[in-house]
Amino acid sequence: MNCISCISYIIVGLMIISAILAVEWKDLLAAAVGMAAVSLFASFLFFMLQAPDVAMTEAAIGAALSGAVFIFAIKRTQRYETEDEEKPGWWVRW
Amino acid sequence: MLKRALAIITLLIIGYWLAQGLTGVPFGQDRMLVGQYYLNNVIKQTGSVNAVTAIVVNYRGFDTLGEVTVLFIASTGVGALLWRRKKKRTARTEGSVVLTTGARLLVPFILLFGVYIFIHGHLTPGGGFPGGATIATAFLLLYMAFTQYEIPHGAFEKTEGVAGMSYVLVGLIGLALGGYFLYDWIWQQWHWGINDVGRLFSGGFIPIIYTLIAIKVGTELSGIIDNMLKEEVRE
Amino acid sequence: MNGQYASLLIALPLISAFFVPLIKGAGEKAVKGYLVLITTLQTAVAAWVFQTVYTTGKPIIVMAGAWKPPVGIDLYLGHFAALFVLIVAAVSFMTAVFSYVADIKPPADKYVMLSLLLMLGATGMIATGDIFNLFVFMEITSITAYALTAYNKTGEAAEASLKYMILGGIGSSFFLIGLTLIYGSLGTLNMAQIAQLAGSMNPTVAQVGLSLIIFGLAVEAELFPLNAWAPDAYQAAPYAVAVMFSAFVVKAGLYAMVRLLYLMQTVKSWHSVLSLLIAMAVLTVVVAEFAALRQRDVKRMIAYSSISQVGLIAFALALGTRAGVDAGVFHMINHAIVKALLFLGVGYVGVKLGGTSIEDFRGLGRRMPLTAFTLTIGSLAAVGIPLFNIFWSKIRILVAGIEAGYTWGVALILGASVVEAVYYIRFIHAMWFTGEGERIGEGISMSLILLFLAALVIVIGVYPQYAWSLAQKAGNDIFNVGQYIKNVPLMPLTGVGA
Amino acid sequence: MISVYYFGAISLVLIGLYAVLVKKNVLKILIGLSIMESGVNLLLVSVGYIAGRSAPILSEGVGPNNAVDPIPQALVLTAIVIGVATTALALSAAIILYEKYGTLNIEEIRRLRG
Repeated sequence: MNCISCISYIIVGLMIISAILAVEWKDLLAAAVGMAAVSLFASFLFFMLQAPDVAMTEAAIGAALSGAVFIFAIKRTQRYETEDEEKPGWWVRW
Repeated sequence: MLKRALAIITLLIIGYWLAQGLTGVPFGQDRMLVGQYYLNNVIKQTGSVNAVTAIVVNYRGFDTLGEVTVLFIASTGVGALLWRRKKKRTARTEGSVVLTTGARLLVPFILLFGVYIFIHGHLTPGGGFPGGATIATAFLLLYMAFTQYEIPHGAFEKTEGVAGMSYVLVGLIGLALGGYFLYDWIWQQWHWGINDVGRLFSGGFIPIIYTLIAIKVGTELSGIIDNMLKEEVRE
Repeated sequence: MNGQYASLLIALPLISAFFVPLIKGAGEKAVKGYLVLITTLQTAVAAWVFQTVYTTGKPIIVMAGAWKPPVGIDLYLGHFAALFVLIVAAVSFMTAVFSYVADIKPPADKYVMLSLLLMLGATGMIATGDIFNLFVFMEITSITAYALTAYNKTGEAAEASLKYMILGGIGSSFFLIGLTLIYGSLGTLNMAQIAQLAGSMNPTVAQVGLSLIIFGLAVEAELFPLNAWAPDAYQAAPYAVAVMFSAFVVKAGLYAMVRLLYLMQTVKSWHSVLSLLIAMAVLTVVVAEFAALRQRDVKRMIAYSSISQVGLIAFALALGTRAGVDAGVFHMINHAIVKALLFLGVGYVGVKLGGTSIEDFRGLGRRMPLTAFTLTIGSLAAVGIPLFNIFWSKIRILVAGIEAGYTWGVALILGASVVEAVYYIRFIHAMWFTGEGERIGEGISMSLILLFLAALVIVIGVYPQYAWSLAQKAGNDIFNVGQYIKNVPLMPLTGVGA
Repeated sequence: MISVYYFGAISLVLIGLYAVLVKKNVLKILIGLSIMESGVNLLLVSVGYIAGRSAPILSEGVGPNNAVDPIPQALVLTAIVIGVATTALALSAAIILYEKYGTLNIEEIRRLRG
C-alpha cells in the first residue's frame, strides 16, 4: 500500500463518517454542514480520480451553494428535528 | 426500532446486489470506446485542449442545453413557488466589521476569478458552471454582509433570458450555416484560431457558449438565493 | 426542407421560454396568448415531421453539431416519436387554450415558461436517441412537473410536490446507477450502439443495470410501488397541468422504459426483467382500480383510473410480443385522447363551479349540458364499451396477453375493469339523474375542443382501421430493434470495449 | 474485493437511502437525497478512471493514450447541476409546507386524502 492509496482510504473514511453524522445529527444546521463536508470530501476524491473539472464544480456548487441554500431554508423553517416514535414511509403510502 | 432494523437489512441487500453488479465493471481498467475517439480527435475537431470541456459544450452540446434548461426551471420554479405580492428582506443585524470589510474587498476579486474560470474553460479545468457558481458566491457574500443589499431583479431576469436565447441562437446559426443544430461554425467553417490551439483565442464557439452559460448560471443562482432570503411582508 | 430542421422541435420551445422574461411586462393576457401562439407553432412543426416520416416511411435522424452517432447525440424521429411528438404538441395547445380561458394564479409568466418546458421535456424524452440525454430530458420533465404540481402554493400542493420530488429523486439516482453500469461495461451511451453490443454484456451487470433503469423510470411511468405521488399530484396540481401529466408525461416515461427494455433484448437475463415489469403492471391496475372506487373527488377518481390504464399499457408493452407492443401503443393513443377529454372537462367544470367533488357534478346535465355530454362519452369510452375507441385497444391487449400465456394477468385485469365500470357509471348517474341547477354559459373555444376530442373518441371507435395502422407502424418502430440499429448511421469505432 | 472508491460511493448511496426511508423531517430527507446524489456521482467518475493515467487535458505531455475516460466526467458535471436544481426547488416547496402547516414532520403532514 503506497501513500496515495492510503490518503484515499482516509478520505473515504472521513466522507462516510460525515455522511453518517449528517444523517444522525438532530440539529439540522449541523446536518447541512455535514452534508457540505460530504461534498467537499467527494470533491477531493474526484481530484484523486483525475477529474479536476468535476472537483471544481462539486466544490463550488455541491459544497458551497447547495449548503448555503439549505441553510437559508433552515433559517426560514425550524432548526431542530423533533423525533418521536418511528413511523417512516410517508411517501409510499396511498 | 424494528422498522429501523428492517430498513438497514433492506439496504444491505440492495448494497450487496449493487456490489454484485459492480464486480462486472472492475475498477481502473481501460474500457473506453467512444471516449478513446474523443481523446484522439478532440484537438483537431474542436480546438479545445480540455477534452471534458469539448465533450460538454461541443460533442454533447445537447445535454448542456438541457442542463442549462434545468437550472432555468429551478430558478423559475423557486420564483413561482416563493412568489408573494410584496416581499422584503427581513434580516436585522448587519454583518460584523470583518464580514463587511472583507466583502467590500473581496467581491471584485471573486468576480474576476469567476470570469477567469469560465473564459479559460477550454484550456484549464473549470468552465461555465463553476465560473457561474463563483460569480453567484460573490452575490451571496454581499447578501450576508449587508442587510439592505438586493440584486437588481428585473435586469437579472432579462439577462438570464437573453443569455439563454443567445445560446439557442448560436445553435440555430449553426443550423442555418452548416445544416446542423449546434454546429460549431466558428471552428469548422471559419477556421478561426486554428493556429492558436492551447491559447485563449481558440476552441471555436466554446468560449462564447461558456460565457453565456456562466452569465446564465450566475444570474440564476443569485436569483435563487435572493428568492430564498426574502419573506413576505404584510402591510 | 432539410430533415435537420426537425431540431426546431427542441429549439422552438426553448427559445420561446427564454423569451418570456422579456415580455412579462405586457400583462397576463398577452403572456397567455403567447403560450397559445407558441404551442400552435410547435404543433405545426410536429405535424410537418409527422407527415414527412409517415409519407417517406423513413425516420428523421437529427444529429446535433454534425457529429455522427455515437460521437454526438442524435434525435431519432421514427414512426413512434413522430406520432407522439404530434400528440404532445396538440395536447399542449389544448391546455394552452384552457389556461387562456381559466384563471391562473400569479405569476402567470412563470406558469407559461414552465408549461413550455414541460412540453419540451416530454418531446425530448420521446425523440432522443442517447441514454444520458434521455436522463437530462427526464429531469427537465420531472423538475418542471414538480414545480407545476406545487404551483397553486397551497399546503396540499406543496405536500404532493414534495412527495413527487422524493420519489423522483430516488428514481433518478437509480437510473443514473443503472446507466453507470451499462456505460461501464459497454463504453457507449448511444442507444443503437447499446442495442448492438448488448449481447456481449455480462448477464449480471445487464440484469442489475436494466432493473435499476426500469425502477428509476417507473416513478415517471406511475407503476405500482413508486406511484404514490401520482394521485396527490393530479389532485393538487392546476387543472391544465393534470391534463398534461395524464396525456403525455406518463407516456414519455412509459415509452422511455419500453424503448430501453426492447433495446436490451439480446441480454441473457432479459426475461426475468420482463416478468418483474408484468408483476408491477398488474399490481398497478388492481390497486388503482380499487382505490378509485372509494374516491369522492372526481379529479382524484379519474387520476386513479388513469393510473390503472397506464398499468394496462405497461402490461401490454411488457408482454414481449409484437401483438402486445402494437396493442399497447394503440392504447397509449386512445388513453391520451380520452384522458385529455376527461381532465379538460372536469377542469372546466372545476373552473366554472369552483370545485370537483362529486357533489359539484350533480345536475351537471342541466347546468352544463355540452360538458356533461362530452364527459359522458369520455367515461363510457374509459369503461371500454364497444363503439368507443378504448374498446378496440383493450380487447387487443387482452388477446395478446392470453396469446403470450399470461392468463392470470388477463383475469385480474378483467376483474378490475368491472370495478372501473361501477365507479364510472356512478359518475354518469350523478351527472344526469340527480340534482338540479341553473344553466351556466359554456365558452365557445373550450366547447369546440371538448367536442373535437369526443368526436375523435367516436370516430376511432367506429373506424379503428386508420388509428390501428398508425399504432402498428409505431409499435414496429419499438419492437423491431434490428431496423432501429440499421436506421441510425453509426460511425464505426475501434476500442477496447468493442 | 471491490475498490475503495466503489465502496465509498455505494456507502453514500445507502446512507442517503437510509435517511430517506427512516427519517421523518422533510429537510433531513432532502439531505439524504443530496448525499445519495454525491454517491452516484462518485460512482460514475470512478467507473471512468483508468489506473496510472492522468486528467484528460491534453497539454504538457498528456497524450490521447495516457488520459482517463472524459465522458463520465462530462456526465457528472451535468448531474451535479441537476442535483442542485432539484434541491433548491425541493427546499422552496418545504418552505411553503412549513408556512402552511407549521411543521416539517411528515407524520403531521397528511392532509391529502381521497
